[in-house]
Amino acid sequence: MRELFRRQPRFTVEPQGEDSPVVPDDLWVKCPRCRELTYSREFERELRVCPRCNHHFRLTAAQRIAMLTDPGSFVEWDAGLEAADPLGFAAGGESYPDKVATAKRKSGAREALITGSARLDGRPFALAVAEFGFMGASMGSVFGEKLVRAIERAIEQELPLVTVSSSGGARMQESPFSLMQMAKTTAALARLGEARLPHIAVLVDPCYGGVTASYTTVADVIIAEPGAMIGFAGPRVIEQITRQKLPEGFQTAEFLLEHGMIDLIAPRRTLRAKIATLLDHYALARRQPARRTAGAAASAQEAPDA
Amino acid sequence: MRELFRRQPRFTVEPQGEDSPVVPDDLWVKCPRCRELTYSREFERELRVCPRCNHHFRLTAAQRIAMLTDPGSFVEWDAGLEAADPLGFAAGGESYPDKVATAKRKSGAREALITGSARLDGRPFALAVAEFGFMGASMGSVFGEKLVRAIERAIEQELPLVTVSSSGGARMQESPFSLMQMAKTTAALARLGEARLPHIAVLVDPCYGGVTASYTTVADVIIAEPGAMIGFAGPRVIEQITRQKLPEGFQTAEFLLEHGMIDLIAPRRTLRAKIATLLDHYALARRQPARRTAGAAASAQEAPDA
Amino acid sequence: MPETLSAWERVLLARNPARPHTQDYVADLISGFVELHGDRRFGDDPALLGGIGTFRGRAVVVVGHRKGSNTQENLTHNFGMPRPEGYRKALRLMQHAEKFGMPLIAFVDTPGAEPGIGSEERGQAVAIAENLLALASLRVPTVAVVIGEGGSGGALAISVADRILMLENAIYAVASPEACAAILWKDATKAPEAAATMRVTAADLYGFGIVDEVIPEPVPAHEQPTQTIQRVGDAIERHLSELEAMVQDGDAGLDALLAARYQKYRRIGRWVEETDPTRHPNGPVPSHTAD
Amino acid sequence: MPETLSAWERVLLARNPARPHTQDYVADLISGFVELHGDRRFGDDPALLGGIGTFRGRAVVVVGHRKGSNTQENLTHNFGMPRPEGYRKALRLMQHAEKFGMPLIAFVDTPGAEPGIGSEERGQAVAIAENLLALASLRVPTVAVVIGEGGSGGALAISVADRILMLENAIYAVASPEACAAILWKDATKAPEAAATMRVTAADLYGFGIVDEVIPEPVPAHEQPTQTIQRVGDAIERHLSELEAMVQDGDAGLDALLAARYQKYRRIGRWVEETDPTRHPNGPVPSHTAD
Ligand SMILES: [Zn+2]
Ligand SMILES: [Zn+2]
Repeated sequence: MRELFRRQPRFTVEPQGEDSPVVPDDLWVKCPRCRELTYSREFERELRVCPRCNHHFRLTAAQRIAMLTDPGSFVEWDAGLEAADPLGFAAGGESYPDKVATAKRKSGAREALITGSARLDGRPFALAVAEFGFMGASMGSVFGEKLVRAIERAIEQELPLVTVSSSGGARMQESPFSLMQMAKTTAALARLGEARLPHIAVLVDPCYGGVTASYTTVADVIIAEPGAMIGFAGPRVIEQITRQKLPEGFQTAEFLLEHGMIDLIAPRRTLRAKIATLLDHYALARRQPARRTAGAAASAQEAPDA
Repeated sequence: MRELFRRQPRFTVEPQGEDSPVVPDDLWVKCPRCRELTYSREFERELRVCPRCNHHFRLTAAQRIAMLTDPGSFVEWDAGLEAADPLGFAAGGESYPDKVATAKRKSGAREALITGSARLDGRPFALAVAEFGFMGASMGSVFGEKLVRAIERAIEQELPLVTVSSSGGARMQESPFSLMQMAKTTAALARLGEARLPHIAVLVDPCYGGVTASYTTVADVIIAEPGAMIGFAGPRVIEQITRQKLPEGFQTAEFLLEHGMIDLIAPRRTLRAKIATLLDHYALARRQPARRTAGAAASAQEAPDA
Repeated sequence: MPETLSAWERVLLARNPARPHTQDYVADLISGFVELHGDRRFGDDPALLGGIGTFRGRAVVVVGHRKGSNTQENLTHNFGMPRPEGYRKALRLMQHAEKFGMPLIAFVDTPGAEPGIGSEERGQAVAIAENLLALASLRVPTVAVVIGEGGSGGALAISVADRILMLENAIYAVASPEACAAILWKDATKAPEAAATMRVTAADLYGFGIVDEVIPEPVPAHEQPTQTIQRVGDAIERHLSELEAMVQDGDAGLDALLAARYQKYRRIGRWVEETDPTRHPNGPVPSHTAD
Repeated sequence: MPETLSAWERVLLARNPARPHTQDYVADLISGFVELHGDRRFGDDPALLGGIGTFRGRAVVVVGHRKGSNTQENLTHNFGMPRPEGYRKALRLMQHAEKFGMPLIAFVDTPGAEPGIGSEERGQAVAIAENLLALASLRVPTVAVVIGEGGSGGALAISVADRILMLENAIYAVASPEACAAILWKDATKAPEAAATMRVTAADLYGFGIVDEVIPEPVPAHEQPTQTIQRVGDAIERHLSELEAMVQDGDAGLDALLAARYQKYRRIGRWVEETDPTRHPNGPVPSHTAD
């Protein structure tokens, strides 16, 4: 599986943004936390986790997909959706379309969420991965629409859903539309739940705002990567407003686990196997006699619009 | 309504136990909290609440029933149920049947729960009232069976349920049977809920143990009297085990309200009117179009055993 | 009310402390109101008011953000910013509404969910998310009215509904104009510009198809509180009656109601879509919404 | 195992720290176990273990009290005494079981729910009560096994089930023998007498019709942990298979399962009943149970 990480050319994009590893001569990577150098081949073999201090570097959506799917199995859905400019938004001399164009160029992605179907060691599933490099993976209309379409396809094709989420917050440039994506995506998940298909949410660094307060935290299983920062309000906002010093480790994955907010923390090298195990359990349950055959939930599924 | 309190001869029993008001010459009542004397006629008019400090004296089940029902409307159910001695229990030279006989003589009640149908300013409802004077209203087999029969009759006759609960804890003399009444009564309430009939629970001083951890706290509305002590474990047990000083006001109704555990505190003189208002809302809702006509809940009701 | 009020002027009106608040609507519109407290888990949040009562002949559940009218009251009620226990109280009451077939009326008036250490510790995010999930499939008619500030996820957590109404001078946005200005202009004093740019007014939201009706304020609400409240009551009654007509036949009607609610949110969003990216990789494409 | 063991001797065996605990059963009986943490509200209680995995060919949800095998472990796991967040984690997992049609297996081994200031503040009572309510109508087969101490409401909160099994040397009681002795004899050292009087053993509970099967311990569990665990696994499998057969046809079968579960608890209790109190006010009457 480690080899997969380098094998899919379409999804090998260099990491972008503030967390990008410094690679002095393309052979060594310097860890921003422990300052140790790691030989770049080892760094890739370790799935971009510092072998010294376990710091999990941020990954691009493409790297995530490579890491969690069988080679060549990922079939992208709705790749053609791109941001509109419903508010005619401009700030500081830059229009929203300009900002989107810059984001596309920098990230190599067309929007902040990539969705599709894939296989994990043969197991079929639906996958949605946020691209933090695209405007901080803020949840705009395209993010919401692509996720909802993916959920609807998962229901149609009876696929379990895995989401990998990261977000800096709202897409200010689509203000009310951005806000409503929280309701829209969560409503779609209510239907996934009525169809009794599982949603496994993976939260990776950083995950804040509307994404945390909507589809991710009502998942059936919530997994976080070690050290990931996860919360509703950002730490600087809280510090400014409350004028209190934040507790040690505040909003880390470990803090959330202790406070009962996530199911487990999975180091990156165990994540794929953990998801595979979970998918097996849900697939097995689907064939069991105690599965409700009908009832209120099922009848709602058959409503006129469905 | 205040007059009712004296009018039903069958249910005018003097309060018993540690909270009994001291009545020096049958004309004055001394409040154990503020030490003030109140003329006994005023004391009764105030429904046994100290007009000086608002201390709510404990009432007998008979007094509760008088306070919450229209005169002559209360029809008792299952009055003939009495404790058996399933364990052949004896401790300190006294058998369980001896203890029950003493409790009957002292309290004038045949068991720790009285159930029946009644009217509240004309509104029909089912009522279950604990008698603290009978072995501290511990929940034995009779308590559980009478409550479950009352719930089943409420379902059959489509009556809302009001319970008035007080308890010192488990009926040790029926150890495993006592424990299982928690499950039995709560299971019956699950059916009441499926029938979408409301359960209004009134918690009065003191209310501890199995009663608090079962049917009372899953009520649709939980009302407590001011100053009532309510909890799972008793304060002395907690103090002994944790060796910590208990916070001021710990386990009072006011403490529970602050901690989100009850819906409201109703001073005794407002309780009847508050329940009447709530019953009106639920009765009105029962005729509304949004009432589910069928579904999973209803189909469970029609199961073979029902 | 002159059409010419700027977005920022409306923001200030929406925040006017003399404007009628949830408790005023409850006092005038709900008879026999019984406030129900607590989340049964941790606390009772004074920033979120809830209970049951009768609204024009029907038993209803009401929830709403509770702001104060002066500083002391605002401190008591945390400026209408709920903590997780507030959202969990609301969730409990939503489930109560569903159990007893009582329509849900929500009054929205909050700067947002409280940002704080305790709120994060107790799961502000998941508390909001669970309400969004519950509201999406609550089997009872639901009407939300934005009466003042509709601030972000903290407003949304009680306002996913069959119908969303907005007072003319209410606002609804993904973040406060101040926060938006601080992020985009690095200058919070640019809030007036941000308010205009973010399109936060009732007219904007109605134009986007997010809000179902704008309730006019011929004069600002705080100058005619009684009339405003009655006008809001009339609008709620009209929408509730329509929804009740849909569910007359019980479960089938409720299924249809839920399907319509889903489609209402399903449609929200604007994007550009290449119908066949292999053929037109860079070609011009029309702007879409789903409806 | 000699029939002649006293109730108190069994109490001591039930509490033996070397006795296999929930985590040992999970390790030996559940494959691919994934522990799921947290109540999504306040915390993750180390006194209550839960997760999903495969038990002999079926996906199941497992919950159980988590005791330690030494003092350090016991401090970590609060001696197997859950706090409200533990019961709320269990509730979440029960709902997970129902959603996905996974049978629920519960391992019971607790002195009781934690008595403490924080536990009272966060609603120990309502946390237990909500579980009793949920378990009464959970639409999935449920099997509980008392493997050590079944202490009061803290045990009951995860053990209302279609089938309750008990190891021969496990105990189940409304209060600890020590507490009972302190209340009734005003002398906690009378615990051995109290244990006998309270009828806490598996044989007693089976005789009362409360427990469905006693799983023999030819030698005490801690002397043959592996064999004991397998014997418990065999019993669970047998009961689960029976229950699964009942629900083969989906909803109708689940309705029947729930009806049977209700009757199982409905029957528990012993009382005396005057059939007509007006005619025989003081006459002798037979002892009854409902079945
Ligand atoms: Zn490092
Ligand atoms: Zn007094």
